[in-house]
Amino acid sequence: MNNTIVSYLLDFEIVRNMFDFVSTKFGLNASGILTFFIFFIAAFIVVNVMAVIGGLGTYAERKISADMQMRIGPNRVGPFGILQFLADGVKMIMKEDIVPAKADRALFFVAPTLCLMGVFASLAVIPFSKGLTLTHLNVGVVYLLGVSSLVGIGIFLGGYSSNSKWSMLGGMRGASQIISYEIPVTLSMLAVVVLAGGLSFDKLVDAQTGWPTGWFIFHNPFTFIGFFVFFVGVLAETNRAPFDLPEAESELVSGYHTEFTGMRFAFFALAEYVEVFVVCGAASALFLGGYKVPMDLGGESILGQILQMGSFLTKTFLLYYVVIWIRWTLPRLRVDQLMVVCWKYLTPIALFNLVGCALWVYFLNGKSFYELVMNMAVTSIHSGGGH
Amino acid sequence: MSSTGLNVYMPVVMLFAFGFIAVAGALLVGKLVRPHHPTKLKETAYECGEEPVGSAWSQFNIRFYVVGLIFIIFDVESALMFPVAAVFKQFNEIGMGSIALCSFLVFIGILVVGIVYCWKKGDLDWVKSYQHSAARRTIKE
Amino acid sequence: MISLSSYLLISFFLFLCGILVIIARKNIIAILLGIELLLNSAALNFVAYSRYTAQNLDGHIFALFIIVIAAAEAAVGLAIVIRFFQIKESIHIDDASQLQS
Amino acid sequence: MFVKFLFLISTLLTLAGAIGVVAVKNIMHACVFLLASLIGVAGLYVTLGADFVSAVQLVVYVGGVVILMIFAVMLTGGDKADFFNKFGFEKVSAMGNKKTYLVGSAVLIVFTLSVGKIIFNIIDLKSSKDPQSYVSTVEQLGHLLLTDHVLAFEASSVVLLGALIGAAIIARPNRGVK
Repeated sequence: MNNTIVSYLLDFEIVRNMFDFVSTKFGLNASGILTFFIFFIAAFIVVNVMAVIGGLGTYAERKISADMQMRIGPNRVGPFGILQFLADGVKMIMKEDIVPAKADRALFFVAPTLCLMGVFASLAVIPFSKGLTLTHLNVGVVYLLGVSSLVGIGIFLGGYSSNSKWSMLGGMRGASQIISYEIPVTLSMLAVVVLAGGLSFDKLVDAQTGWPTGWFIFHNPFTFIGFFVFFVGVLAETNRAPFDLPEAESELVSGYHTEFTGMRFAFFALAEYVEVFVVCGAASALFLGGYKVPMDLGGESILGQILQMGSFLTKTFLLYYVVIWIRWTLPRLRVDQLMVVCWKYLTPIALFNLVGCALWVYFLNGKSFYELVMNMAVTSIHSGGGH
Repeated sequence: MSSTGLNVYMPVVMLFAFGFIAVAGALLVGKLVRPHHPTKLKETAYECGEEPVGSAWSQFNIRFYVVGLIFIIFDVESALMFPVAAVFKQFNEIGMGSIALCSFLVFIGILVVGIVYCWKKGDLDWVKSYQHSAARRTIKE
Repeated sequence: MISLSSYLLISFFLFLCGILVIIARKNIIAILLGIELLLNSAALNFVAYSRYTAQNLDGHIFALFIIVIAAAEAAVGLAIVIRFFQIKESIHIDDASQLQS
Repeated sequence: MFVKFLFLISTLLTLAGAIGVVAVKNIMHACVFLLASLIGVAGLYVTLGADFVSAVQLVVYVGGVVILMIFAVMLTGGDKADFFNKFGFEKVSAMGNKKTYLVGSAVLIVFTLSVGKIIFNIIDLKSSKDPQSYVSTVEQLGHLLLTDHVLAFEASSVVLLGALIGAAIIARPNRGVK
């Protein structure tokens, strides 16, 4: 039913032998337990790698911003200061944990937990490669939308539970911004789903090709606009500049995490940086060909999987760089402009794209723009030869 | 022997559990190493050095609600559109594309009517235009 | 083995909690929370019957439409609550005793 | 095996959330408990093989309804007196009567027995064979929505349009207050 890392590994003789060995040795049907262990190890690795990527994200942000402002940035801890995030982590865990006297103590714990749970759970469907993904759920895209909306509730509760005016304003703004921008994002995803004919990420990626001509972004004019709508939407959903109104330093001190100290603050920051990775991964899987490599090198073997993973991570980190670049380039929007951009520009454009994609599939049988041009060129050459 | 059935949801449960354990564990471990000297001043909410006046849990403007309201309607509609969109290509291939396209377009059309109504009535504006018009009317009178 | 009756029992319990919230709470928003519980228990019943007795997915369709109705109900209900609060400065259910204000 | 684990954990989440909604005083906490209950119901849908319904439950309830409820709580002012609502037993006229307690405890005993029996049945590890397989429901649901239930599909969009317009009209602030 679904492709998972376990079903991929079971294609190998050695893993099957291991399953058989354990089953015969212990008498009972051990496939469930082995499945559990494989999933557990894989999930553990993914979570830890993501935590490191989130930490490196803070380092990259500081380094790139320093580069753009002709500064040096962190350079003391480790080579080029690359271990800065570990030092930050140690500092965070040594900090005193201050809970405001008037705060709602239960929700003060629940808020960062919800944020982190939502972000981690969305990692389950990120398609690193065809085989080495945790699971390709067959409701992949809808699942991703569902669990990532937990982050919105976490941010709101973070603002609410602090009982501070800055936090409350930031939380309220954050929640309304996140839910508003979910609409254009969802509609852009729907356009891609119409073209690919499936909801799971492996179907969505397999409908594309390795060469850029087969990517969904260049599939037709509607998806080309749709990609930018999607990208702007996810920028706003992850509270990145120019949409960082919930944590606008100049007006709201620090927004919804003003009162959070130590590890609680660290989890909010970690959730934000991992979420940026998640949405960049989703963008590259939906529009930029995901894990597809241009030529078939190895295919199902481990080497081919690692190549696929490299392809996916390259696209994702390029988008990550663009996100950071945008943050240090563009000024922040005003709150009324934010809503106008969402409801009066992005949503109608996304609806138009959706209708356009449906019509494209209906009239042109879902052929990409490149294929149509090539077909026309071939037929014109043939007819030209006839003269 | 393959991982069919519900085992595919195992990582989901695990990742939820990891999210919870990370926060709870780090706070518990941190308890051993971090200082804890609460003072009354430290525990007040930060308001740029001023004494906080009143509670922050006050009444908010209605426009947050209007945004949420339009959002939830759109959210439900797009959630219903997902299965239809997933089989749209399939329907087109077996020659029933016109039926699928018609019902899809009607569905989106009704959705568009809603957004056009809200746009015309000014519900999508953050600074409400009818507040301006009401103010203008009172000035005129 | 998980049987149909276990799902029905959970659904019954959800329904019970929803009814309890509706009859015992005085905050209108809390009553709306109770209604959400009721609708969820009904949808759960539909899906459970669809899996255990019927061989088709009509129960799932029903559950989807129940979710749609629940969202519409929440939107309209909360709009009424907010309007009521603007008029009466209260969200106490006993204050909503007049048809006209 | 995993099905049972998922079922137990979802049941626990659902029931704990529902009890929390009933018992807790603070309305914001009640919203969070409702969130837990709804996530639990989504897990129960998964154990029933209804993957798409479960995902929609997450998207609509977690992302939509709960946020809307929280907004409504904030709109009506967080620190009002009836923000903390008491559990109004005095509203029920039969409360405090001896007969009521008798009937209630009898119902409770029956209820506990049946719950115990079902939990006992579940943790019986021997019969781990599942009779029905789990298949993807998305394509089938799409087919149903476009063939058998196409009228309901379109009607639901009209219902939502009505809800949108109605709620926007009701919630809109007064223009010229007389």
